[in-house]
Amino acid sequence: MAENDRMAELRAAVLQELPRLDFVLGYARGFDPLHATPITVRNEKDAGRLIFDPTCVQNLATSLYALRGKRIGLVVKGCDSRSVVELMQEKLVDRENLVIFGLPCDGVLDLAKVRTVVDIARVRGAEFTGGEVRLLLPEGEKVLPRRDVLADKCLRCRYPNPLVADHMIGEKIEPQGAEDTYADLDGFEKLGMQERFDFWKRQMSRCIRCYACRNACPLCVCKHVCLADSRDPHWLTSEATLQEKWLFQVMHALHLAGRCTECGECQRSCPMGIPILLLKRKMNRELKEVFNYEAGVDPEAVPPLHTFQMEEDKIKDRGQLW
Amino acid sequence: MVARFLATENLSAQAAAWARDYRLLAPVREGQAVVYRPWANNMHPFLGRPPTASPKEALLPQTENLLSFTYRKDHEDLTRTEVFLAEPVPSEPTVVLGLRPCDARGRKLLDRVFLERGVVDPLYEKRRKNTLFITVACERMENTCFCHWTGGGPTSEEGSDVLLFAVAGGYAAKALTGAGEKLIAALPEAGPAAQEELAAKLATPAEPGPAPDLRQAPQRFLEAFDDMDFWMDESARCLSCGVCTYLCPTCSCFNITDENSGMKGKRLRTWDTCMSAQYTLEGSGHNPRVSRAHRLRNRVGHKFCYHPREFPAPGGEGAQPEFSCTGCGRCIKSCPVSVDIRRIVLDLLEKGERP
Amino acid sequence: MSLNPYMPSLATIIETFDETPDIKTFRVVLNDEAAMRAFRFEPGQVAQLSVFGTGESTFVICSPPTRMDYLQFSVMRVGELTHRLHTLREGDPIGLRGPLGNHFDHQGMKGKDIIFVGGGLGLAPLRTLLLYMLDNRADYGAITLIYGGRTPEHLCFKGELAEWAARGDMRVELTVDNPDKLWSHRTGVVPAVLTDLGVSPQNAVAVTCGPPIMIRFTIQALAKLGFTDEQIVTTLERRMKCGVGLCGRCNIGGKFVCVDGPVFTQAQLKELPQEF
Amino acid sequence: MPDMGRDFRIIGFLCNWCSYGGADAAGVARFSQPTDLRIIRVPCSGRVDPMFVAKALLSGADGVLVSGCHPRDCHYSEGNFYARRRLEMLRRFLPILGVDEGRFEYVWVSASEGSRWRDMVTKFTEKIHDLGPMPRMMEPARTLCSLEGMLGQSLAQPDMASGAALVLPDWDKPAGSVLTPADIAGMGAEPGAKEGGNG
Repeated sequence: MAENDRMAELRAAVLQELPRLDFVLGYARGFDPLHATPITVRNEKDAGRLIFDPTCVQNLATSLYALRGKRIGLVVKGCDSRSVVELMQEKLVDRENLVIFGLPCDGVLDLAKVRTVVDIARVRGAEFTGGEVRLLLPEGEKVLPRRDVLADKCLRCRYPNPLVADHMIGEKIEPQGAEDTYADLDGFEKLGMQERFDFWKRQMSRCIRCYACRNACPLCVCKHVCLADSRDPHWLTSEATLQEKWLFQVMHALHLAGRCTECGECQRSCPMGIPILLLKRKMNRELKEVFNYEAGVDPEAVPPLHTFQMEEDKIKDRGQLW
Repeated sequence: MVARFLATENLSAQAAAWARDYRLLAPVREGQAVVYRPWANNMHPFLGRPPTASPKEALLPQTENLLSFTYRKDHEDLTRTEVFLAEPVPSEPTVVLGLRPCDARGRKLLDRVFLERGVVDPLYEKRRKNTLFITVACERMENTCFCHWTGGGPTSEEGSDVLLFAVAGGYAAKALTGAGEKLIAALPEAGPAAQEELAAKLATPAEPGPAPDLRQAPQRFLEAFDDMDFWMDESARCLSCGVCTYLCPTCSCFNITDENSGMKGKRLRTWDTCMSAQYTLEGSGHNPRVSRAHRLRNRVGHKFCYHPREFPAPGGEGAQPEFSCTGCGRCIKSCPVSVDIRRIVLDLLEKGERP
Repeated sequence: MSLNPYMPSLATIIETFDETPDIKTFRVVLNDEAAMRAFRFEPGQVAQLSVFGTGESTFVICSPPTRMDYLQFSVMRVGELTHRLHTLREGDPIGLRGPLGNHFDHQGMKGKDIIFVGGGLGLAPLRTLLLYMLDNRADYGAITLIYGGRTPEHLCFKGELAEWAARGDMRVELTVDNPDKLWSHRTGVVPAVLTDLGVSPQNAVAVTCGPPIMIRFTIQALAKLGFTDEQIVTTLERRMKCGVGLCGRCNIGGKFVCVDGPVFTQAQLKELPQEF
Repeated sequence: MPDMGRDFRIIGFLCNWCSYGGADAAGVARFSQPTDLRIIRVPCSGRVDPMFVAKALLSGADGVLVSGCHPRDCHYSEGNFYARRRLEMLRRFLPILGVDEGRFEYVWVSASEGSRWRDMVTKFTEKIHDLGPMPRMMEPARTLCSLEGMLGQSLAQPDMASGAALVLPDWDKPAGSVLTPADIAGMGAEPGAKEGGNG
């Protein structure tokens, strides 16, 4: 029931704000019980379609920059709010044209994980209660421990409550995750250099250059004037070779240095399942170590690569090393 | 025609045998994806799920060489150059294993573009003649599948050379063309049990369920063409990425670009996507499809209006038209934001019925 | 010649000259003399010019099929390829693929009065038809050219404009938005001149080409003068790549500008989904 | 100068005001230096986009050396301060790509430090020779890497990463059967995937 109350509260808040807005971006049920899809809410009927549950994986802040100039409302989870904060830090969003409906979130599904235990195409219904995910299949109900199918980012989530919101809908949630241990990175870095290189070679050989990773990224604001598509300068050729595919991923990671909030949309959007978030996590780990900085947490903070100190605490003078 | 039998444990060996005579593209599992790979030793073909991408790559590679050029300086006058052109090398005979009936039907729709509409594309034509499809019939529909909406079905034979049906212990292989027959000639005949199972499967094919009447779709699309609010709402979630078009078995748009280094270079044909703003961006800066709404409208329109209005309905006048969509559902399944082209088409039909 | 429709014929630039600060004219011949002699096209057809290493782009062949010493193209410097093209000189090699697309229905225009309405580089496709008609002058009725540009400097084919005006068998009306001190012709936009002249639709065809905004107002002005949609002919522009109806991008509804166009009557355009 | 065998390809991005002058000074003084380095002059080390380095390394260079004015000596006052932060992050980032961080270095050399420049170039070149040629994307993979158990669960490929049991609606196997990582290894180049796991 509490869930119904929360949706009622969200709808009421949306309807209250709608007269001042062009529309509200929220979630509705997608083509099956495990998929949500973003919708534009313009009226009461649309508002009736709003949902919020662990299938609401998309980061709606991705549309913010393209919708600049419009007055819109945005439904955000804790992690999504970090993208909004980062956009505010970079002055890429007009806060006064934006009404944020913040929903504390206790984790979203990673369908890749669900897929390893059930064939998601056969799921007829899904219910999310406490620590469980109950899936209705033709042969009966299948109950999964929630932690087993949550996205990795949720397992280490320290910001379940939106950091900016005009309407906070529902009870705040205690963060589950402790400090990020980067166990995945540690695991990967046990590999030698050549093995790592070969790992990426194999992964990137699946890439189809659809640029879903780029277009799903809330901070890739260049979109169709991206350097990847530019003929002058000609960073990338149009050949579908590993070289070009790989250089794009490197470019994406470098252009997100100090900006990426690890919403994970790049990796989630990849139709070929290439683990590209790892690259961004590496950069973030190093940024944390050198600058004790985390992107998208403080709207007033200056991103570390936009500034400098005359004497850097943690950067050694390379010339003296050898 | 006698059905042949391919035992599961012989699948790799048989694939290796095909790979001796052809370039074999076989589906393998890699992480969450099932991808076509050129055959290599120790590969395990995986036929358990439809491959993540369509087999279009076999007929229309993501990039291919249209021509090569070389500049040569005139030694008498170094400001003068001459240019020499070379044609691309012809394609090698290819077998694609493990595609689905919807993918095989895609071949027919690609033929429409590259062979039948006007100018014949010689590169496609050569590949088309050189490529054989060993298709796996579907046992069941996924919730993104809608092949039966667009004239196909889980066991549709259109476009395939060999159709494999899962039976106990392996596959019953049915040749559909002469070339397909040669491919499976070395396989043993299916035993009585397998024959029986195949007969039963053919007699009672997987029931895809009812399909909506899409005969009005082209007309409804044109009626809704100028309703930008409708398209804006349908496309607001769209990221303008290329997932839908690159995975699609029928999307065939391409770009042509020159890549050169020094005095040499290539003119390449590369898959392009109508979802990208650059697709129609003119040199002057004018763009006839400036928003996501315009671009999504074009994709839906091409598949459900422009193509069916250009080609006759297979069932004759008044029958369901031929859509440029085989209902494989990849654009739905892999869309990061779950844009559902079925929903858009149904919305068009519903919209048309409202007074 | 290759059967590969993507394979250009090698050609050489034999002459270039500036029309305006950003428009240059190129005269081109095919390297293969026999192919050049055998080259046939109709007024209004286009060709793809290649600068190998940069790319390919579509331009109307603005010389008429009645004058085959060379093929002429007038190119405005806007994008990557046209920038590169503008750096080329006499003797430089290029590629040429064509003729492509449809053409003006000059047969159907026989015996009629022809009104050409052009703006800026929009005169290029009109020029090929105009010259064709002048070379077959007896076949056509009265010919009028109404041509405008931003300033006198921005008018193309200036030398020819004077020649045509001096001919006794056609009428030339020039106009600019911003005249200079030496300007002796009209001032104002092209559609206004059209209305001023009160051109009669009686047994006439209007052929118009220019910037999209000019075309739009010209068509409105023509309609007011009583021209039917079938009497108004225009040409369209789209981003094109293959030029043979395969690559997909230049579609307007089910029509491809590169094969079904670039020449359309207003009646045909009205049949298409409105996506310009 | 030691003989280091064949030349490698090393790209140097040198700022116009200090390091290019330093390299010039080394040349004028006729110091003997390795010949692997190809110098590209940039207005300031702050001009060096980390992508320059990445593109060079991925397109054929075996090493990249960036050199600018000493901190506080930048001709544009602040360029090298920004460069320092960017290049340091790049240096720390490269290993995740499988590129040894030793292949990239950034140093500060003034116009008067000809002999220091010579030392830098010599040491860096020796280091690149020690590392050998940079691996190339276009070459076939050199290692057979077992992915099983090596990666955390987090790579959105739980089946690959943890070797966890994978139940698939799979006709290759009877319903409900378990697919092992060996089934998944897929590409021919990966016979190293171990059997079993916790499946």
